[in-house]
Amino acid sequence: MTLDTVKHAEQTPEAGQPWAELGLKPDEYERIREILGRRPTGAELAMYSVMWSEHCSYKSSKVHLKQFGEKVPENDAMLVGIGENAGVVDVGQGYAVTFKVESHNHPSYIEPYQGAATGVGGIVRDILAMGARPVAVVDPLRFGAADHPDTKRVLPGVVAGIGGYGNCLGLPNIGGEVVFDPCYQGNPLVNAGCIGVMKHEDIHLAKASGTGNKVILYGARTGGDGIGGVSVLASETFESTGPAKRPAVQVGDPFQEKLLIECTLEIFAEKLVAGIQDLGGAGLSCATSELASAGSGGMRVDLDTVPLRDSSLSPEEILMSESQERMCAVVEPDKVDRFMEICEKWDVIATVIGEVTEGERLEIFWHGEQIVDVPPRTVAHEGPVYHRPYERPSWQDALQADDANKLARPANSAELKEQILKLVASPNQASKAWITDQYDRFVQGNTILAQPEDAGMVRVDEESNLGVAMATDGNGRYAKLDPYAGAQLALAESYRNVAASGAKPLAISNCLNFGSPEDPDVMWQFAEATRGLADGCLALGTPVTGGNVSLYNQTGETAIHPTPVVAVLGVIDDVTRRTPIAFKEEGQLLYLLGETHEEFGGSAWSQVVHDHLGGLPPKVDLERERLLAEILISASRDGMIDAAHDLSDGGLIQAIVESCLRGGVGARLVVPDGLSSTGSATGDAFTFLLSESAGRAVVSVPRSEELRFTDMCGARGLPVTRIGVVDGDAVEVQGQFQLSLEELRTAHTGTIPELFA
Amino acid sequence: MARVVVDVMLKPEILDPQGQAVQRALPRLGFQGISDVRQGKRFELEVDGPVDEAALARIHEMAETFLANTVIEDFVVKVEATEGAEGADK
Amino acid sequence: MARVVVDVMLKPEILDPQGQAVQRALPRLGFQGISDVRQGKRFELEVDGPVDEAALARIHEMAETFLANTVIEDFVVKVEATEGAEGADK
Amino acid sequence: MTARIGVVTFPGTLDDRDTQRAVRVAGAEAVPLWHRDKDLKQVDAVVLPGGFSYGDYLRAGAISRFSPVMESVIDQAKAGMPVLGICNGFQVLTETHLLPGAMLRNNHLHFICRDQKLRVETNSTAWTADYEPGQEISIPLKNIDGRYVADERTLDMLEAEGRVAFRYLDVNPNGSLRDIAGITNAAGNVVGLMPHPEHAVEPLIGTGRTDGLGFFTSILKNLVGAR
Ligand SMILES: Nc1ncnc2c1ncn2[C@@H]1O[C@H](COP(=O)(O)OP(=O)(O)O)[C@@H](O)[C@H]1O
Ligand SMILES: [Mg+2]
Repeated sequence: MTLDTVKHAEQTPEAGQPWAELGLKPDEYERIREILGRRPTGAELAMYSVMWSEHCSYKSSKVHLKQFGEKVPENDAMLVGIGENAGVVDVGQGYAVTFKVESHNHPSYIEPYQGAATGVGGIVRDILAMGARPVAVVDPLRFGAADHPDTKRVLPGVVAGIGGYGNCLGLPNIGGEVVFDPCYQGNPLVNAGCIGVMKHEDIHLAKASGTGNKVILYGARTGGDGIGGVSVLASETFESTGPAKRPAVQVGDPFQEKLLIECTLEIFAEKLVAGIQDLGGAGLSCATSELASAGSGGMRVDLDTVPLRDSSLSPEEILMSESQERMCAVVEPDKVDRFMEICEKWDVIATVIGEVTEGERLEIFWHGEQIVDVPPRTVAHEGPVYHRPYERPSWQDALQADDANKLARPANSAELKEQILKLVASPNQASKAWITDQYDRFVQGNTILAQPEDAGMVRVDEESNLGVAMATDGNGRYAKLDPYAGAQLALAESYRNVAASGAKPLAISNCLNFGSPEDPDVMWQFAEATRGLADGCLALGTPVTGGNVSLYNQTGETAIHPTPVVAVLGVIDDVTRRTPIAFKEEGQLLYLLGETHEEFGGSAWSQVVHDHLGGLPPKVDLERERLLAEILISASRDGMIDAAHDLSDGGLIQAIVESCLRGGVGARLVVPDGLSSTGSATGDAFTFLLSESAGRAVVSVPRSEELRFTDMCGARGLPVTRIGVVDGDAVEVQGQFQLSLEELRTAHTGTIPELFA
Repeated sequence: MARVVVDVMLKPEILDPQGQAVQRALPRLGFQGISDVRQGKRFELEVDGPVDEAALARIHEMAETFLANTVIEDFVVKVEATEGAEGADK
Repeated sequence: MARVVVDVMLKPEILDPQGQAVQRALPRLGFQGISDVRQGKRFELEVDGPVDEAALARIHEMAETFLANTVIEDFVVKVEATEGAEGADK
Repeated sequence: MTARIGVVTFPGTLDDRDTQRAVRVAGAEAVPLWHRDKDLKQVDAVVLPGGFSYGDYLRAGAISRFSPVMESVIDQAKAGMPVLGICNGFQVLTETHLLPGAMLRNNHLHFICRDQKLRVETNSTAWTADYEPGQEISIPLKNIDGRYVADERTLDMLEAEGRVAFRYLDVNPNGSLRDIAGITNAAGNVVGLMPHPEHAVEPLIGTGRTDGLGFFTSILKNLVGAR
């Protein structure tokens, strides 16, 4: 086959090209021809097609994501915003933190272990590329029904993959989620997040500047795996995976990545790079075009110098390969030798593949012949933008009218007790320890809080005890009922979790998992969710620093529940003040913060007891969330509370059970007066224990602090109700029932191992 | 009774970090002249009853659906008579 | 060039939970009649030059000191000519 | 002058910086050692920390064993220098045959991370002098290849010579024979165990207990006392 050079393309303007097979639309192909003033070469076509895919170009989501940059709250913590590999925030004392969440949904369904493993690998490189040492990972996960046979294939593989990769990198796993719902049966969600820490002056950006600077590719050799991975990530079906025979999934090598991390950090420490970019989706196409596009000059790359694992690869394939564990750096010529020495020290292969040039073009050569000559911005940053039609689904009203508050409630105390036992044992509410125990949470020796705490927390500075916390949350059931509110509830919950741990929420990242953007129903969900999230961030004062969109999450015609996942990052000046969830001291008083209303739409109770999804999700009050967070943080700082647990799915009783089991001590609860209790034989107790009203937390207060604490709440106008006392070895609700800790522990911890061990 | 062996190897185009690590270590240990190492899995199955076409077909299916993930792996099924088994087979 | 295969299996007296896990899963997947499964490792070595006695002796030593831990594992070395290799060897 | 304790970094080592911190918390000087250097920089003792050296490819510890630094460590250990292998370090020590037996995949086949209760069976090693024999401690355990195996004769010998240094209590987390969590060589200078004392030296961090500090204070006393 003859090489399709730029010259050849000029001479053969009418040659047929497989643009459609590569996922381009006719008008997109036309636009490429317009940009270039000729037909693209094969290599150019490969680059454009992969960079203009949904996954890389955000062509369907861009118009909505814009709000995150427009509705920016006052917040002086933001150092680097949306548009870079990951956002960066100031956490004080000269430290900066970068964090981000990404999806690896489709590959994890095809090859659960490797799909999930390489998901972790990818997000860690994003964080590394900002100049930071990765210090922790989180993994929000969603699977099909817990008892579905295929879940037995997918979940253990995904969990082993996340652990296998993250553990081998030496990154403590400090949080995440595991949610089961039949809507994820053919389309599990594997989101992975990473946090990195650096000093302000170490922030690095992905740009190529300085004519004559060298472009160095380092890390693993380039192979044929993962070609078409990008297309599968965002393609319309699993079948269209680019060139045949090249598998769509990649195999990760965490050992190589660990070397890459240490090597890169040493390179940063000696200030050897002018710009740096990780290789992820779209491989070299993405890295070279993004570096060149963001920088001031052009770039020339000699593609035949790329070290290969498979010598049969064509230039197009090399450009598209998603081989893992690679990075691309821009280095001043007089620093190249030292750069190479450090790579050699860490057994990392490094090769100069090109240089920054004067012009404004990205030029790629293959054995001296030019195969790419493009304006890099048109590849990387000026891809197509779609205004996809969207419309409130015709079924939305009926869904909301199907009020969960009208479902049959327990007829008596015995039934209430039975339903609660069933709830805490249900797969979504059960302990996830069997899963999280497969993750190293101790490595690096800085872990303050990890699963099953409200937020993960790591120490940043050994001297000052500065720390950061993170929680990730999302509730697809709420979002299905009302995507605007659902996104805000995800934000509120994550924010509340961070505050409950004692840390001050600073900023957020997100991973927006939705169905096909070509379905106006889905597009409406997406539009509503992004609007809700942007408005919510404005109200809470937490800017969006970056994120990720995953579309086409559906099986056939059926989309998953809209699932915006929100990661909130918080900072704590002194980690010794952190608040754990465990009730420990008998005699301490339990207070419920916030107000409880009858809110069962989308609740865990409605799912577990009635297999029902309908009505409206809990009401959102972000002002209240803000106040609650302030109280939780002040109380932790001033030593007024010994434990705090936020209330979310499963309501109060779920939180009480978790805190009791964590501390190994029981609680006696009294149902307060004045809760609404329409038509319930168990009176207020049912709503008290199982409603999922937002903006609430339960705290354990030492008797000596009671007055100070309630005065503070009173003075600031936060409703606070004394609901009981830490005591004994059972959870007792006076006048209703008693459940021994043993009984609860068996129910709560038995479910997941029974299903998957 | 007979033994059937299923060898599962990563497809040639798939990265094999384990094999690579072994290969890179060899020269340091003083072993030269090995240009590539791939590491895979070997399953030894003890089969009750005769290993006839039907049995092999079943094992083939088992390898395809369970022992290997054909997205990334290839496999080979081989019959390996165990001692004393030959007589029993005939 | 030729291929030499080294099969490494846990000694029979050592518990093989991986093999057991496979075996336990088989009936659930509808595969009956497999009375035992052992899982081991297969190394495929591409050898430069002729695979003569000397080469095999070296590979044997490599297997004994490196590829297998003989405290817990047994190994077997086999020559497996690759396509086109036979001619070159002679 | 305080004791100098070397901490080896192999490619893929994870707990080297944590181990250095633990050494410092105990009051000794931590000296980083690099796998390619034979030079042990005149340290008084060496810790082989946890992690996945060489990715744990082939077998945990199998490739690291052949590194230049290990040549010196093996020589010195035979000459009596205290060596502690934690987790991956323990795996390296069995692969070098400084300690008998071998480590295999956990019987449940999963990585396991938990707060693990142990009994310190002997305080007559260089690394356990600060514990009472029979003392129960809790320190983090985290590994996937933590199942200790050896043949019956070896196990009997270890028991008879009092060389089982640590035993799992409450739960045997990985199927290790005779609940063995760690062992020592006959001289008591080389000790290996799967759980991680270096992750239990500061209150608040990890499990919030400091039960692992004794390893590092033991060696410090041992070395400074010997001067
Ligand atoms: N949901 C989102 N909200 C905010 N920013 C987003 C979102 N999705 C993507 N972005 C931003 O768009 C940029 C490109 O995203 P992505 O392609 O995922 O990055 P990368 O190329 O590093 O994988 C990043 O800066 C990312 O933070
Ligand atoms: Mg990136």
